[in-house]
Amino acid sequence: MTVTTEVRSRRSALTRNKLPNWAPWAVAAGALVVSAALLALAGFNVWGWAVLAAILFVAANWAVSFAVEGARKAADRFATSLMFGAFIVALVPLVSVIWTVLANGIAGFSLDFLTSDMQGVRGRVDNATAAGESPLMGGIAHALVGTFLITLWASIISIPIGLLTAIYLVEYGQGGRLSRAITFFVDVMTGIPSIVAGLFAAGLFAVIAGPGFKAGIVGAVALSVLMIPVVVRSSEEMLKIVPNELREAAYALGVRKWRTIVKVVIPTAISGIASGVTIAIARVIGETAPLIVTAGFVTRMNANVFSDWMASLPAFIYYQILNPTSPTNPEPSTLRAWAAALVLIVLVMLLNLGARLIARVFAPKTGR
Amino acid sequence: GTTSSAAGGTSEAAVSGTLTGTGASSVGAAMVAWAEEFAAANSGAQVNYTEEGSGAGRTGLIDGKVNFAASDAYLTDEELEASKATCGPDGAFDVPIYVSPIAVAFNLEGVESLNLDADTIASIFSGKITAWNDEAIAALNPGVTLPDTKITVVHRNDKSGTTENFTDYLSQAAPKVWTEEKSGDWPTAFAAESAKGTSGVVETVAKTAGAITYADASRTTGLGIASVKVGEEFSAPTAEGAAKAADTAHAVEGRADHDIAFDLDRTSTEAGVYPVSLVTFGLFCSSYADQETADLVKAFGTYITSAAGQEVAAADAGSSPLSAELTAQAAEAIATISVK
Amino acid sequence: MSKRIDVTDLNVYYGNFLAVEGVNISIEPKSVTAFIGPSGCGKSTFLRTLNRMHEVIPGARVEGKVMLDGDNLYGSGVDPVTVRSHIGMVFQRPNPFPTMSIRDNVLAGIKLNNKRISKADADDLVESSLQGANLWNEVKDRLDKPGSGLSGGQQQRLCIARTIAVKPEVILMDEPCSALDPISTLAIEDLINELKNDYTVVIVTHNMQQAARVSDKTAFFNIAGTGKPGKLIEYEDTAIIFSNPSVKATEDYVSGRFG
Amino acid sequence: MSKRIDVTDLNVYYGNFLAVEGVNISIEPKSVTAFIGPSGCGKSTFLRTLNRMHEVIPGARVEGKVMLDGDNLYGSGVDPVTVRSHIGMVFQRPNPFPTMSIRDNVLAGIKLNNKRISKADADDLVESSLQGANLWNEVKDRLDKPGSGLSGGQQQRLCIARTIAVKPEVILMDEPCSALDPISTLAIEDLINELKNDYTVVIVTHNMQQAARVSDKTAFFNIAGTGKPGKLIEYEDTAIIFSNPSVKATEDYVSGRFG
Amino acid sequence: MSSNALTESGSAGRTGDKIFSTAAMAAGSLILFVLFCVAVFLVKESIPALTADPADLKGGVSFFTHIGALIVGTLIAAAIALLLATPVAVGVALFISHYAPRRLAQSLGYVVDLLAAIPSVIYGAWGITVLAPALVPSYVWLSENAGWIPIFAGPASATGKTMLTAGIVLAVMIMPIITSLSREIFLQTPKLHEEAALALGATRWEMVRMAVLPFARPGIVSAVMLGLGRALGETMAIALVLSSGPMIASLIQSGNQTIAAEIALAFPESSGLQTNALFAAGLVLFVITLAVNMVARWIVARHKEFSGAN
Ligand SMILES: Nc1ncnc2c1ncn2[C@@H]1O[C@H](COP(=O)(O)OP(=O)(O)OP(=O)(O)O)[C@@H](O)[C@H]1O
Ligand SMILES: Nc1ncnc2c1ncn2[C@@H]1O[C@H](COP(=O)(O)OP(=O)(O)OP(=O)(O)O)[C@@H](O)[C@H]1O
Ligand SMILES: [Mg+2]
Ligand SMILES: [Mg+2]
Ligand SMILES: O=P([O-])([O-])[O-]
Repeated sequence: MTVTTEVRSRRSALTRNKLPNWAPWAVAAGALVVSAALLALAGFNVWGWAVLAAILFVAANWAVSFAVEGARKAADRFATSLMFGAFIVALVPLVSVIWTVLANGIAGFSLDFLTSDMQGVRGRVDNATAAGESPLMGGIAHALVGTFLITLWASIISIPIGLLTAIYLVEYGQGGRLSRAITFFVDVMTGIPSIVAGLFAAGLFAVIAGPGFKAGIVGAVALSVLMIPVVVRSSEEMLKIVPNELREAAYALGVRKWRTIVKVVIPTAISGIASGVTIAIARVIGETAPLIVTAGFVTRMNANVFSDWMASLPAFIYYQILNPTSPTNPEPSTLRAWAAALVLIVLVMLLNLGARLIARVFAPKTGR
Repeated sequence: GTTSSAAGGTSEAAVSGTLTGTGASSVGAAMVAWAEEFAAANSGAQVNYTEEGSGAGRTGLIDGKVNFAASDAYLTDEELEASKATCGPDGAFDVPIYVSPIAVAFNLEGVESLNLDADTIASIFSGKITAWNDEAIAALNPGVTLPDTKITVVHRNDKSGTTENFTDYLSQAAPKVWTEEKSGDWPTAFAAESAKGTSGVVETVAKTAGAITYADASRTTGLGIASVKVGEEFSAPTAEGAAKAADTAHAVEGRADHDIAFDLDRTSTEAGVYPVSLVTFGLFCSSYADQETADLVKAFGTYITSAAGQEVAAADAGSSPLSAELTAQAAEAIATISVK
Repeated sequence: MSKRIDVTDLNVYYGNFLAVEGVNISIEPKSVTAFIGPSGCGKSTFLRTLNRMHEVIPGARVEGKVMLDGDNLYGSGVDPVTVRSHIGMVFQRPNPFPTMSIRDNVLAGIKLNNKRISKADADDLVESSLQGANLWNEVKDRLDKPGSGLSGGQQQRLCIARTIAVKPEVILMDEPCSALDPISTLAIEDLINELKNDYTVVIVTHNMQQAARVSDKTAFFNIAGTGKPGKLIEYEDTAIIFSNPSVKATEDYVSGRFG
Repeated sequence: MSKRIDVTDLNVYYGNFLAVEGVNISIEPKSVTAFIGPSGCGKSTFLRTLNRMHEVIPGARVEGKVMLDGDNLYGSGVDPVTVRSHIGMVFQRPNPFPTMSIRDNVLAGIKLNNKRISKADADDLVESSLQGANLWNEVKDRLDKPGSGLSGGQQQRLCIARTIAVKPEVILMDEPCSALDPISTLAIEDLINELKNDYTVVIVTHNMQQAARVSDKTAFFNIAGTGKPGKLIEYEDTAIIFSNPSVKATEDYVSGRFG
Repeated sequence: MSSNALTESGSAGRTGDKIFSTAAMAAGSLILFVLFCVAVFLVKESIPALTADPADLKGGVSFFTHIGALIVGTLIAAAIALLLATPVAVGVALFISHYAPRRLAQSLGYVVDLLAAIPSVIYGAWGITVLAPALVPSYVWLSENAGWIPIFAGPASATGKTMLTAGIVLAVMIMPIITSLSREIFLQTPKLHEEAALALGATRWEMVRMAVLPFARPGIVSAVMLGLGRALGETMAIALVLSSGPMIASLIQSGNQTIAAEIALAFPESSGLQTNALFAAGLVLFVITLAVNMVARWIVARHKEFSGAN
């Protein structure tokens, strides 16, 4: 029924102006060698080598491709190198920070550290630890609980408000005056320094609950001020890119607008919203200053956000670094601070994972 | 934690309730130990303290946000006046609770101690002396081999009680060189490298060869320490020297009897005094709204200024215990606290 | 179940652009009406005004009256949601819900409105609707797979099934068969014929044979030139439109090479 | 400019699902080939393998050979970008770039290779391409407006204009006229006839009259049942397919009510 | 026509819509209200400083003289952070959405999000202990080889705690914010448009430029604005990392200060009028954010007609 053409041995017209697959590797090897040689003249150092080789590689890769494959392909290769480069550049601080935290904190990490608070831990205790007479005492149970509860409450306040506002902006506002005002001021809100947010929340509760009222909930309100704009902005962007035809499809079925939003629009955008919320939480979970002026700081466990002072992980880290329990022997405090930082990072990591799972359940389905 | 029978000092029965305080970070470590001891001796009593800074402490007490405060500077006259709204007609008052020497600390390979006088210190910190082998330093330190390392001055970038005390010393003891007034902010004219908090400056000095800073002496372990010329001798930053500086201070004029506000004598020539010291005052109201709070404040205030309390602070936080005389004065002052 | 639609002096705007002008038309219950006309003449636009979908587009608005059995769709106090639950619509471009399975897509009108329905009833409804849209055989084994993995024609039929599942009184279809092969087209036309027994059906079509085959009455829209509004030129029994139209433009259009 | 395409033993998969199986076909240069067949039989899928658009879908893959003038599209070292710049495509669903003006939409492909095209040349090209797609008159006054404010049919013609503007050697069209009215359809068919003088054209269509009118050869695809792969049933001169097909299924299909 | 078949049945089901839209509007209004309260709070607290006799304020200069340098410092820090973070963040987002192998992409996104999880105190500590010392040699090199450019004028800081270092730390902090939002938007680019570009023979990069970036442009702007807000308002990292001081052009010497860091550094030990002056600084920051955002919104609004999705 059909005629198959014989396979010719000449070079295919489709591959004529194409570099072989091994070309980038050869260029990379060349870049490494040349940059090593150049640096050998000026004094060798590994970072310099990596940076120089990377620059050489990107340039040479572009040049070779330009000569053989033409400007477009060269631009494509150049862009690809830049994307990979960007990612590697982003990894450098990440790896460095994580490594710093791990290297400094892992020694302080133990089950005890997670389950005990700082009651009874004072200068002489740390002095004994520093002298090698006792193991590292104290832990972060109280701060972990504090951070968890305060962040939870901040989320309980911010996520509905933020999401509803985003919904208002995208679905109801329609460029009206109110929606433009909100859009604009939400941006302004992102620039409020955290300490100002803390002082504002403290001032607010001074009016409501009397001067000097400090509790987890005050901290949660302060964090909400910081968190809401991130939730609004990211959700708004994600809702905006939900195709209108999906809304129209639902409307045409006689579905109410709010149900359309809840059951069609939000599920379609959920993965982005979840990412945004995670980022918002991550943004505030590490805040120190606003919590100290709103929730106070204590060494013992308190699980009631509505009364009494509460510790939090970042405040714990901050004080352990800046004002060690034993001024003469700060090492145990430093160790606790880094270990606490490690725990905080793991906490956000788990949160991130949770958000992704939620997103996956609702996200648009693909495939057969 | 360990308990001390002396905690809660006074003969009265154990008190209970929650006491809140805020203020200077210098007393942070001591406060942790005091709160522990106090709670152990008075079951049902607990003390919350945040290190929000001296200014926040003074404002907090005046605004009635806390029961007591700690501050590296005593209340000003205006603040005293303002405090009458919350603290009753006699207003608030100051009691020294924590004394510590400020060490001039440096990082110079092979040199663990140096002798410096006020003018030289001022010249170094104002940038007039830029190398370690400067003649002025060498003259004060015969027999010490000084490298020609560049001096990197490191000061606080946050507003700080330590800075205020240190610049107070320089402006009084070396007025010719140090032409700026005392201030909690490092004078812009002499700006150099800076870092946040005592840990910040100590850390930066520890990492930078040739660096020098000033910091609470309890925090400078591992760095080279300067002895300061007082009269004809050189004083090292010791507990005794600081305590003695507090003893020889001038009382602030025009204050009530129970207000133990004083200014250290920075130009003292008395042997054994270490004039570059820092005093943190406890700030209390002269009257409180209810008996329970008044009792609680009294008990806690008495305890921390007692010999036992001062010992605890010395052991846990490395401070200099108040002299017996000051302790007694403090006890008397705190005893005047009443209910509105 | 079926209702009549009377349109009086309808002008349709996109912002300031008048897209369709001065339409007067009466659509009989239990009949099939076809809209024909060149591309861009405003068929889709006008169709969307019949169930107030037009106003969903920002800046879009309508002047005039559309009466559904004597009730003005655009009367004050009228809830567009109520209108749309009476008047269903199939769009020109298939738009299944990407987050839902094929089954849920069919049940969307019910589930999204939180109406309770037993599993058995739901199964029956899914099957009958998909049968009606001639899609059942192709998807019965993968009802739980997402609707986005279907071919273009399958997606369009899924959208038809979704619309008939809610049993509206009037069904508007914007070129329902344009993406369909002859077999599915036949099935849809059969479906339209069946629907007409109970419902009022309006379809937009480019296929004049289709219009001739399925509709009782035909409306011809035309546009004088670019930037001008579309207008209803002639509205008559289908037989007349295709055999003996009274307007010259209609005759030209329907007697084009593609009869 | 025109090239021939030879397909050997092509299997097309979506993940593990074999959508099209064992296709062998030779498409002559300077000819028009039509693909017909029921919905879901894999016409679009197969068409997309001819310019390596298929692999854009996650998990999608191909086995077998597609030779363009003797060069295997799927040979190692072949850059799909090169393939696609030789073989253009119009999709089943119109997809103009919403962020570009109508003019920029038409020039999108050209600007890739020829960044510094003179304004005059660009204007000429825009006009001729839009003329070719029978859209010029409707949009000549709003070339700087976004392409998304067009009617469905206008969008489709815009996409056709965009594709012919780059003058590829082979043009694949997936139901290019399904959203078009008869007038535009006629214009597009004329265009196809013209294109055939220089290019190889492959179209997918549901409209058998259209296949009969424009194509030289016709390929009939069919599917045995749901979940089964689509297959090429018969490939012959169009005249033969429509008058005297050798396979029974072809005959059944083309002699359906919609001839 | 007071009531008909269409109005009657409508009223009941409408309450849901009413409640929802009211809730949405209330939420939006609440935000405005909170912000209004914040503004009132700031104004109220700052009035004494704005009207005060310069002699009573820091350095004996009027508030406005004092704040000038801080404004410049704040803008420098934010500009460095944005200039460094935006290209990298968008690059990373594109890498994850369109370049990385599909299977890896998810985990890679996760990895970058981790950067957001690190508390600012830790960034500060990392900045002083790791980054600043590591940068000292580069600063020395810059001052020796590019010292004629004012921003690289020597002598380079011995501690590395300079504006450039602080800006880099800020960039690292805001990068995950920009990346995360941009990535989600890139992922939502309609396949139809990507395919349209590819079918025209576009390379991957050309496809990104034709279909992805235009679609995501407003989203990227929003993401950058979020990052900018963070950069403008960040306190702890700058307070810890920057060896602050008077205004100076060189970015590799110690000096400069940002408003937010100044507030955090001075607030604890301040009282009375000094505190008011800090609130006034907060108010100024508020106004700066307002102005910067106005410019950004204006730029976005200019291209509204061609906006992405619908
Ligand atoms: N969203 C919109 N904004 C502005 N103008 C629009 C919009 N949609 C359509 N138009 C314009 O309104 C007119 C009528 O468009 P409509 O979609 O109703 O045409 P149609 O008759 O359905 O055409 P087709 O048969 O091609 O689908 C056209 O000129 C079109 O460009
Ligand atoms: N993205 C996809 N993922 C999985 N399966 C798909 C996908 N697209 C299409 N299919 C399946 O592949 C088969 C062939 O689909 P294709 O779109 O090629 O059909 P078609 O012949 O073009 O039909 P139509 O005429 O309706 O457009 C169908 O069973 C369809 O469900
Ligand atoms: Mg239409
Ligand atoms: Mg198809
Ligand atoms: O005790 P400080 O105020 O110097 O931190």
